[in-house]
Amino acid sequence: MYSEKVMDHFQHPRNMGEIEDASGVGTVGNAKCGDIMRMYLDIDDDGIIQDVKFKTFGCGAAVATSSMATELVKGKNIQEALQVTNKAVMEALDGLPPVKVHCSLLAEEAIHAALWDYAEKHGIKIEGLKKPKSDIHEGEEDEEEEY
Amino acid sequence: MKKVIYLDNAATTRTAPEVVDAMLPYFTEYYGNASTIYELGGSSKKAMNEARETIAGILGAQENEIYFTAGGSESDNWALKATAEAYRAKGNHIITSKIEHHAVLHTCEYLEKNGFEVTYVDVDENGKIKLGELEKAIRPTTILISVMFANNEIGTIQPIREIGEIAHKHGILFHTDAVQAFGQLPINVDEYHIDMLSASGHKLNGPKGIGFLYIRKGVKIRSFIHGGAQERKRRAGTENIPGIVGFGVAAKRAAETMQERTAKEIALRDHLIDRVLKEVPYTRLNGDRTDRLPNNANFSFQFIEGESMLIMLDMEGICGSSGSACTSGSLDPSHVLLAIGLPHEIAHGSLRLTLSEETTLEDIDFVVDTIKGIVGRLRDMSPLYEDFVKKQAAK
Amino acid sequence: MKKVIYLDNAATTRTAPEVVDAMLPYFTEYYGNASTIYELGGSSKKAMNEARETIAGILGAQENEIYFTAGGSESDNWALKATAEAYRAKGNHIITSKIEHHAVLHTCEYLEKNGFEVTYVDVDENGKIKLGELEKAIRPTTILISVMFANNEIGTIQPIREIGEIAHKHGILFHTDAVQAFGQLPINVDEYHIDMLSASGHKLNGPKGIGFLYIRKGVKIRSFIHGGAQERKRRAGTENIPGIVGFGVAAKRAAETMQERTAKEIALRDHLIDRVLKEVPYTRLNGDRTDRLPNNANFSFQFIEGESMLIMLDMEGICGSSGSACTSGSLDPSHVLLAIGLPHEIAHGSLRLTLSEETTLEDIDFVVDTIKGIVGRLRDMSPLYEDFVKKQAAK
Ligand SMILES: Cc1ncc(COP(=O)(O)O)c(C=O)c1O
Ligand SMILES: Cc1ncc(COP(=O)(O)O)c(C=O)c1O
Ligand code: FES
Ligand code: FES
Repeated sequence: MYSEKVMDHFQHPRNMGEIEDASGVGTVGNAKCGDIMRMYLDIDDDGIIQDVKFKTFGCGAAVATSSMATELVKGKNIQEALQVTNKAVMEALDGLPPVKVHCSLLAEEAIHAALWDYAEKHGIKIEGLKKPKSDIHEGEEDEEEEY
Repeated sequence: MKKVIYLDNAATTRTAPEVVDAMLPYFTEYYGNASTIYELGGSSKKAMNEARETIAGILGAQENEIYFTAGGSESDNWALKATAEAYRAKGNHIITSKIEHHAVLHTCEYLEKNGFEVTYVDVDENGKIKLGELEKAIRPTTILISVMFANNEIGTIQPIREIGEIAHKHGILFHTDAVQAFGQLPINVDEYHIDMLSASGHKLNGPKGIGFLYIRKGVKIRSFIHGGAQERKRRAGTENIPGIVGFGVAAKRAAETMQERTAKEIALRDHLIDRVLKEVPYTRLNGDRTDRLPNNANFSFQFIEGESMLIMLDMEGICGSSGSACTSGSLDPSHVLLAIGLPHEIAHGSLRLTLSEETTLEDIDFVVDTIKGIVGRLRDMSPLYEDFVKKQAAK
Repeated sequence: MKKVIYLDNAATTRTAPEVVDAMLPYFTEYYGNASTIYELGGSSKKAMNEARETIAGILGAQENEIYFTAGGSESDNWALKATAEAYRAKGNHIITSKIEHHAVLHTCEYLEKNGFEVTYVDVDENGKIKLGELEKAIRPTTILISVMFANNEIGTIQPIREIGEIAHKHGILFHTDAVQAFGQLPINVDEYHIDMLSASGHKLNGPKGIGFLYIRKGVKIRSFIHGGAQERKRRAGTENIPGIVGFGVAAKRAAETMQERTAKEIALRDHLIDRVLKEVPYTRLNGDRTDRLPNNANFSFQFIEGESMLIMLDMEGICGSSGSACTSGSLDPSHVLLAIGLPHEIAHGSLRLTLSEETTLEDIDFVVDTIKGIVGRLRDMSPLYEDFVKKQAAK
């Protein structure tokens, strides 16, 4: 069902854990399936993401997308991190089954939530970042057409 | 190849080698159509009637009350839709439970869209139907009560005899989905006041794609699949002779070994349940502790999610299943686990393990040890567990 | 054992040994439920998808337009009932032919009892549908045309492309029962403007109890069997993996050998027809002489009755079938033979012989010789023949 890359990230999740006194922490839940993801960011004074960790309560796809998302944002600056969309994460994982597309949104939203938290804590405004919802509803996979 | 420990026998079972052996001649040798008059067809017909007799015997039914179908889902659809149609003049109300299989629930929803009214009776925290509520739900227009014999997820066995008595006291037909129970529990259609009963071959080491509907003589439902005159004109379609023969052999086998086999399964199941509840913290058993299918164990592990657990178990060669939203097509967690009162996030972390006659004590011990490791790893990864631990520490 | 010459391949066929071999591992080894996530289920799913691809490829269809069922009858019931339901808002009129299989005809009768109107279009003396009559039958409320690809009794092949064109010209859905044609004739759903197509495994050396319904993308019929999310939520029930795998292999085999096999069958069939018509007096061929299934021969022998003939043939090891009342459950002679204009007593004396790839020239010659003897003996026994002879003599 899952690609080899997904399975690899599921079996060996990268950057799993917590960061104490993180610069930004974001927790988002997927209203569609009830799964939850938390992202910790450690951002230096130049705005570079020095470290990132995640925790996920969710399916195989949720775990793998969190893991891949952390790899994609690590070492990037904030604007670059904002470009890490769920699509980018999915592509990096060689795709997800259609019913699992919504899972990848958790990763994107969790990054955004952590960045928002960072911005609030530091009293700055990040260009192009909207306040994340705590519940994600979009990302409906291609349902069987309702004939 | 890695050893596989298959603990998903409620989903489907391994077809027993002797069942396959019994089927084989009917593919290439006695392949005749059972409705023909030449000898080649005669062999098919004879084999089919033997299977019918076997199954009728097990249920205390008559041969001509057993109608072969393509499986449990067709049997359920047939029983409900055709009864609804046949008895519409009498009334348009049906009673069922909240924890039925989708083959019953979705059929009921279909009937609701077509002018029928359906009451979905509650179950208690162990998954037992509330008999008082059931009886109160009866109206003058009630034509059918359909309650499953035993639940496929949590294994709870329903008080079928009592339900049958209530139904018949009120002159209402009683259908039971016995897909999980047939071959696992003793069933007698007269003692239990059953008018219709669904079963499926592949749940008892028989082949897939074959089932039956028991219809008590006198119940006036007609065809669901129209066409040829097979199955006493009630179910059209060239008979699946190898499937029927295989189902017959599987049923016979299941009935003959039932006592010994289920005693063994119960002992292993109880060992599994005891060890898991003792050794894995924040865990609950779902379903009734004693009135449960001999081979069923169903746990909820707090703070973790079922699909991840299943994939990790699979990597260790263990096949199980989950009521987690993430594993089903629907994204909603199991309606059964919600009906027994579990909150969403706990329903999410559920694991069903269903044993077979081939399961050993070593298997079970290996499974428990593996579960302990996996649950630990997943909790380390879980933001919910992190919150919980921090809250505990703050106290 | 006496040699058996099996010439009832339109009723059912011998499951090819390589089909059985392909099925075997899915009973005892890869027995997992295809809807699960562990690896054991993955093998099942892969095998199922392969079969689906094969079949879609043969029809020029998409994989996700093939839905597995339990056989031709279920496919026909599904196509008709679910279309009727889904398009009821558009209209309540259905057009079919007088010579459809009972799986279509009895379903139409059922629909008539439920508020639908059905026109049964006539066929000519060769069993071809009258296209002019078909087109004239179309009303603004017509939602479906259902005409079989080729007839199971007399073998006549319908002008499917023309029917499809008429249907689509009027914006009407077109279903064809291709149970006899699939694997015997080249079919392309786009070229023939087919929206739904029924087929059954056991007619092409595949297993019994498995079929499919092709449903063109965009056709909005829903489930017939409600329940689990199998077959893209359109057909519930644990997938019959061995059956599906067997069907896939049989379909592939039938498609690959089609040209050579049917050329051989046509030659033998024509030899059979020529000899019988030449050597047995007062005999007619039923069905179209050229637009007929490669393996079908159907004769009416005047003055004699079909069942007696079948029993005598069986005693010589020959399996055939008859449109005689006495052999069916119904006591009415074949509706197909009546529709092509045969009087009752001639329809009675009909014999259908349907060849397979295993049939040899020696078989055919032996069969013709045997028929000659049997027809002679039965005519000696027949009061109708006596009357006829006396009348002739009186002239
Ligand atoms: C033309 C036709 N349609 C439908 C059917 C029904 O198929 P099945 O018996 O596989 O249900 C048959 C054969 O019995 C047939 O010949
Ligand atoms: C209780 C129950 N009812 C009905 C079914 C449907 O049976 P089948 O999949 O054979 O159609 C199942 C199993 O899937 C079941 O467990
Ligand atoms: S995040 Fe719940 S299904 Fe994947
Ligand atoms: S005389 Fe026996 S059925 Fe015709």
